[in-house]
Amino acid sequence: MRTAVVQFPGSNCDEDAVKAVVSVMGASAELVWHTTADLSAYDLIVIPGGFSYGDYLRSGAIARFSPVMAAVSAAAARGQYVLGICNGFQILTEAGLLPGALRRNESLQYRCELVDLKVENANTAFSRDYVAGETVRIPIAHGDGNYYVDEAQLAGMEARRQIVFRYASEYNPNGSVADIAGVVNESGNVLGMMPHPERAVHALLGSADGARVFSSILTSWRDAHEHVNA
Amino acid sequence: MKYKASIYVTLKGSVLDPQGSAVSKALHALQYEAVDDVRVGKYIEVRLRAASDADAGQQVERMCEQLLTNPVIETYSYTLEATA
Amino acid sequence: MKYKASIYVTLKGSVLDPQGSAVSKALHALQYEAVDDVRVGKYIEVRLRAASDADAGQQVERMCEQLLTNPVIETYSYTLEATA
Amino acid sequence: MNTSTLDPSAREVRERGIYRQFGLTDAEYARIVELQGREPNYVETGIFSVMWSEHCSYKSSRRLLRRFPTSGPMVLQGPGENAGIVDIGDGLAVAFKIESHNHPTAIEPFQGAATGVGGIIRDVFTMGARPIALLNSLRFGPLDDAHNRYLFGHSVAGIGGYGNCIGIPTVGGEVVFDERYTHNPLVNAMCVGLMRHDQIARGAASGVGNPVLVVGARTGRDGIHGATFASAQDPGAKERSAVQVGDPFMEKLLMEACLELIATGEVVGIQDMGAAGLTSSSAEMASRAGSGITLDMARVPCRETGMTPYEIMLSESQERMLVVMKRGQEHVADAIFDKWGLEATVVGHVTDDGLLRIVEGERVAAEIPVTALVDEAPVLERPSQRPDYLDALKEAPGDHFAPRSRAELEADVLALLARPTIASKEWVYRQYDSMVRTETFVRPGSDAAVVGVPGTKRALAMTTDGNGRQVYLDPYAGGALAVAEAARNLVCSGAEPLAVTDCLNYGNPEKPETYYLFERSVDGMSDACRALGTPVISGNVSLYNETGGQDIYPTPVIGMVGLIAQHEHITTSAFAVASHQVLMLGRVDAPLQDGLGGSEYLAMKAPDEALSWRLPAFDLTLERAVQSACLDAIRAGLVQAAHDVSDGGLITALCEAAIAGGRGLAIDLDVALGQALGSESSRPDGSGANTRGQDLITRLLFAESPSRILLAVADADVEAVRAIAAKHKVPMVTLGQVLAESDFTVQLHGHVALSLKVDTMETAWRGAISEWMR
Ligand SMILES: Nc1ncnc2c1ncn2[C@@H]1O[C@H](COP(=O)(O)OP(=O)(O)O)[C@@H](O)[C@H]1O
Ligand SMILES: [Mg+2]
Repeated sequence: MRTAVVQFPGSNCDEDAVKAVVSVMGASAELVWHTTADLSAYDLIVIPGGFSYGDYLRSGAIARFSPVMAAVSAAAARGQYVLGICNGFQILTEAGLLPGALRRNESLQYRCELVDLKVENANTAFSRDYVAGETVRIPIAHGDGNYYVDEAQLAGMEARRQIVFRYASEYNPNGSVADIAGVVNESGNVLGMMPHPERAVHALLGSADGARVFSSILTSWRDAHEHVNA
Repeated sequence: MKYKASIYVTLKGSVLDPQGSAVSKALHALQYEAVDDVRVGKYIEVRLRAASDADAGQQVERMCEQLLTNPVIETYSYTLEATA
Repeated sequence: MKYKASIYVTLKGSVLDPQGSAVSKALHALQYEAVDDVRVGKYIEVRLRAASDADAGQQVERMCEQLLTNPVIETYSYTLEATA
Repeated sequence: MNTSTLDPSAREVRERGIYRQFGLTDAEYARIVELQGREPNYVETGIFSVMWSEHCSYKSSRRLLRRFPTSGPMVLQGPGENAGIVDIGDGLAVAFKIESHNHPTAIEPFQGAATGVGGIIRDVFTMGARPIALLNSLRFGPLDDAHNRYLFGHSVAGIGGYGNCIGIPTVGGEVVFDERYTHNPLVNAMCVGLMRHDQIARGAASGVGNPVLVVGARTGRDGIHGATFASAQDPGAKERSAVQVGDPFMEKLLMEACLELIATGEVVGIQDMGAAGLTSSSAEMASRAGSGITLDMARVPCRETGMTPYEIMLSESQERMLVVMKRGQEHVADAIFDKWGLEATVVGHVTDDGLLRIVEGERVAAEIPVTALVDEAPVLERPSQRPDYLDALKEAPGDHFAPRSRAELEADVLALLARPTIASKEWVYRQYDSMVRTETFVRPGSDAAVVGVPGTKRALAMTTDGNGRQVYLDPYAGGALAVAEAARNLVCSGAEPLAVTDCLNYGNPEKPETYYLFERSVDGMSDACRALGTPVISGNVSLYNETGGQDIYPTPVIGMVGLIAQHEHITTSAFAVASHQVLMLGRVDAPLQDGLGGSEYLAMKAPDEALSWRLPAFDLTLERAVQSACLDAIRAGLVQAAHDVSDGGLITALCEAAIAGGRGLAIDLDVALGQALGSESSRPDGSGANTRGQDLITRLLFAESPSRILLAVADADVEAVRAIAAKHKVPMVTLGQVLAESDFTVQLHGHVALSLKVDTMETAWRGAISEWMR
């Protein structure tokens, strides 16, 4: 399985994503610069966290016009896995690959802490190694994580089971609509989440609960592959 | 011709504006009791060259829709001023 | 009387505006070659009650100086509109 | 010598006394004329004025700084460079430094604090080190004042805004609130970087003909005379243009580009442009190499049009670096900076004439011997006088502060925990990304932060500590205590302290009493650094911290880094395992003699008298022994958790340990005192015991006697810890036990003196600052 981690000017969780992929999936991961125009060689594309273009104007607004984003859209259309974490999630919504938008946190403050997440849908390619309804601890670190969709759209997303993670234990750290922490696109191959699974991959980091996002992807990829090979 | 476009970007009416509420609260705490409501948005000043007023307006609208605003949550308005 | 004050806060001319430069660069990358300069600031809409235009203006200026801007790095201007 | 037609002439500089507006004295001006052999022109006067300012020349402090121990077997780079460097074995090294941004923060707290962080990060990557962690040390006036809340809230947001964006975790720090810092906040920022020995870069401009490049942001008219302003007596009234806006995004790109450039081996010297921008960076680089530099102002990329050489040389625009490349290798810089979307521009070259020569095209705008700017900068012998109040301080205060009943005592404990200085700083550090880089093994909230060294089993512990009130009450002991506390925090985390960076924040050094406090506290810090084997490798001085004639407390802040040999040694302050014993290394009975002098409890109960009592006694030998015993016990695998006793005394340390572990504690002071004093002390009988008992418990719980560490140890390991304590000749007592339930009780004289739920204490402690900041 081949993974690309996209680097925009201002990305800062790129190396962390590589480390997590390597340690959890036992596979290699390559950093690709935002000028890359072709991502067809990869099975998984990670859009990492950070402050692409300083998050100036709006988080993700400028990055979505980077040359690499056309390649990301093409990859998503082809069914390759795309995982957007934090700033990556913001970029994917700006690019229209995921519904909704991320606003300033309701507290108007940046928040970095371990939070409890409820796994809402354990049937996606990104969450199959979790148990539906279980609570996991994964850190957040963002100033603009306040997810917004209007009511009609929310109803549709709920019906299509596009909500993968919600903030649990009655603590919503940013004001997100319906406590949404992570969503998947309609075809199920693009996930965006504000919490950082790559920061929770071994006990020394305070939690290993994020590892299963990566292991889920690996399992999904293997399944698909065995299918092809069979 | 040269123009100055003044662009005002605000959250849509239906979208909660926590920054506006915070400023409003702070103003009340400072005894500005006559303040009823505050909304906070962005003010973007773009200086550009254009063939005509219409051309300038078109350019500004295009850049607003493409980059300067996120239509999911924001709206905008602008004024245009010929500067030379 | 009721008023709507539209307040534009920008960084002083000599002060670095990293956000403005980033937006300007992004517009150039999107082929808006006619853009010469961009500055990004805040737009604050305050609805308030006041006895007169002059009173409203005074209130707005006071709140700008006290809370809404830091005169060390920012300047502001505003327009006032009677709404009722 | 030509000058720009717009600038005043050299004669006007003299006749109109323009040099005085720049902060130069008549004597200094006369000395400059002598060194130059003529009257300096306007540009030269400006350059001298910033280079000879307090901020750049350290004229009031240089003599004192020589007293610090600065060498040791691990020191690869001591003070004098952009940051100090210590060896951590295996060809790896850490670079670190702390810096103040107090004055800009007072005027524009968000940007002032943010650019402080930006500056210290540049100091570290300039050395070739990859920044891996940030810390800070903050002082504000009390939160019941709206302006103090504004300064505090915006400073924290600014620190977070910069560090979060650039992707360096902010892992620790401290915050203290006191009247003395009202309108004169302190913001000290520290950065720690990691490197291989062969990556060390330095700030020397050697090699005649080598090109000199300005890289990074364009130069604008920001902060001209910021360096002078930092030393001015009334920052508020001074030139307000001296506040800059930071661009952390630009700095992120600059950092990556510079590290990539240094790794090519084609860099001769590199230095960040901090205070006094191009002026100090070029003069210092030439000075270190004994060379000269010629700079062409016409080639410096400017953000604004029509900038004069004077403005370009004095601009403090952020996110810029000065680089000397090997001749002919300019293209290497071009290619790297182009990838990162940045500019690298050749603006001059290295010469062998020892002159800093500023030209604008053909025209020479300034020409000054580098030695005159750097080596000849004034060094002042400031008069020093012991303040009278020090000799009027009294012995330990008597009974009249003691709470009269158990209910009152419990209320006091909750009130103390809710004092912003004592309360949880979560409101602050949850605004900082403390986890990016995924090496943060102990996040803010314990005694020290712990950050892993990638690819090894080792980790670095780091902390910042200082207590201005203690230094005020006893400058020598207070200085030593700051060093001791920092080391103690590292030891409690399982680390061997390595070295110190210090930020010396004081009032007006022209007052002999202030200068005395400065001098004596430097002596105290120096002796403690010697005793604990932690040399000073870098630091910063901030003077003239006063408002309306009132100085801040003398506030030296110690930043310290230690090495944890193995991940297994990482220890936190969370007493988390029920049935473990609570032990104390050090003297549980010390407060009986020491009393409450200097304590936060006294500041709460008797604010008007709090400064009239002497500090507890401090014994460096005992301190060292306690720390060694603690570290030995941790390394022997005997310690579940460790926490030192500091601000707020024993009760605060116990509460913090209980809250962090989510466990109750049953503390029995009878047993502890019995062990400490032998049989005669425990259980004084019957009548009057109540009053005496209340006084006793007040001292035991709230006194801030130093050199004490709490340990959580499994039953089976207690004797082994006792043996280690005995080996180090350190007293050790059993204080009680960790409980499965959340009851927190303290027993004295056979009675329950205090009983609270851990939840209740936690609410008071955790919620206090957010409550103020709502
Ligand atoms: N300004 C700050 N930034 C980050 N962390 C902080 C800050 N202030 C306090 N902390 C963290 O809160 C915890 C408690 O701080 P403090 O009471 O100063 O500890 P100690 O008394 O052990 O030095 C520490 O982990 C410290 O790093
Ligand atoms: Mg401590």
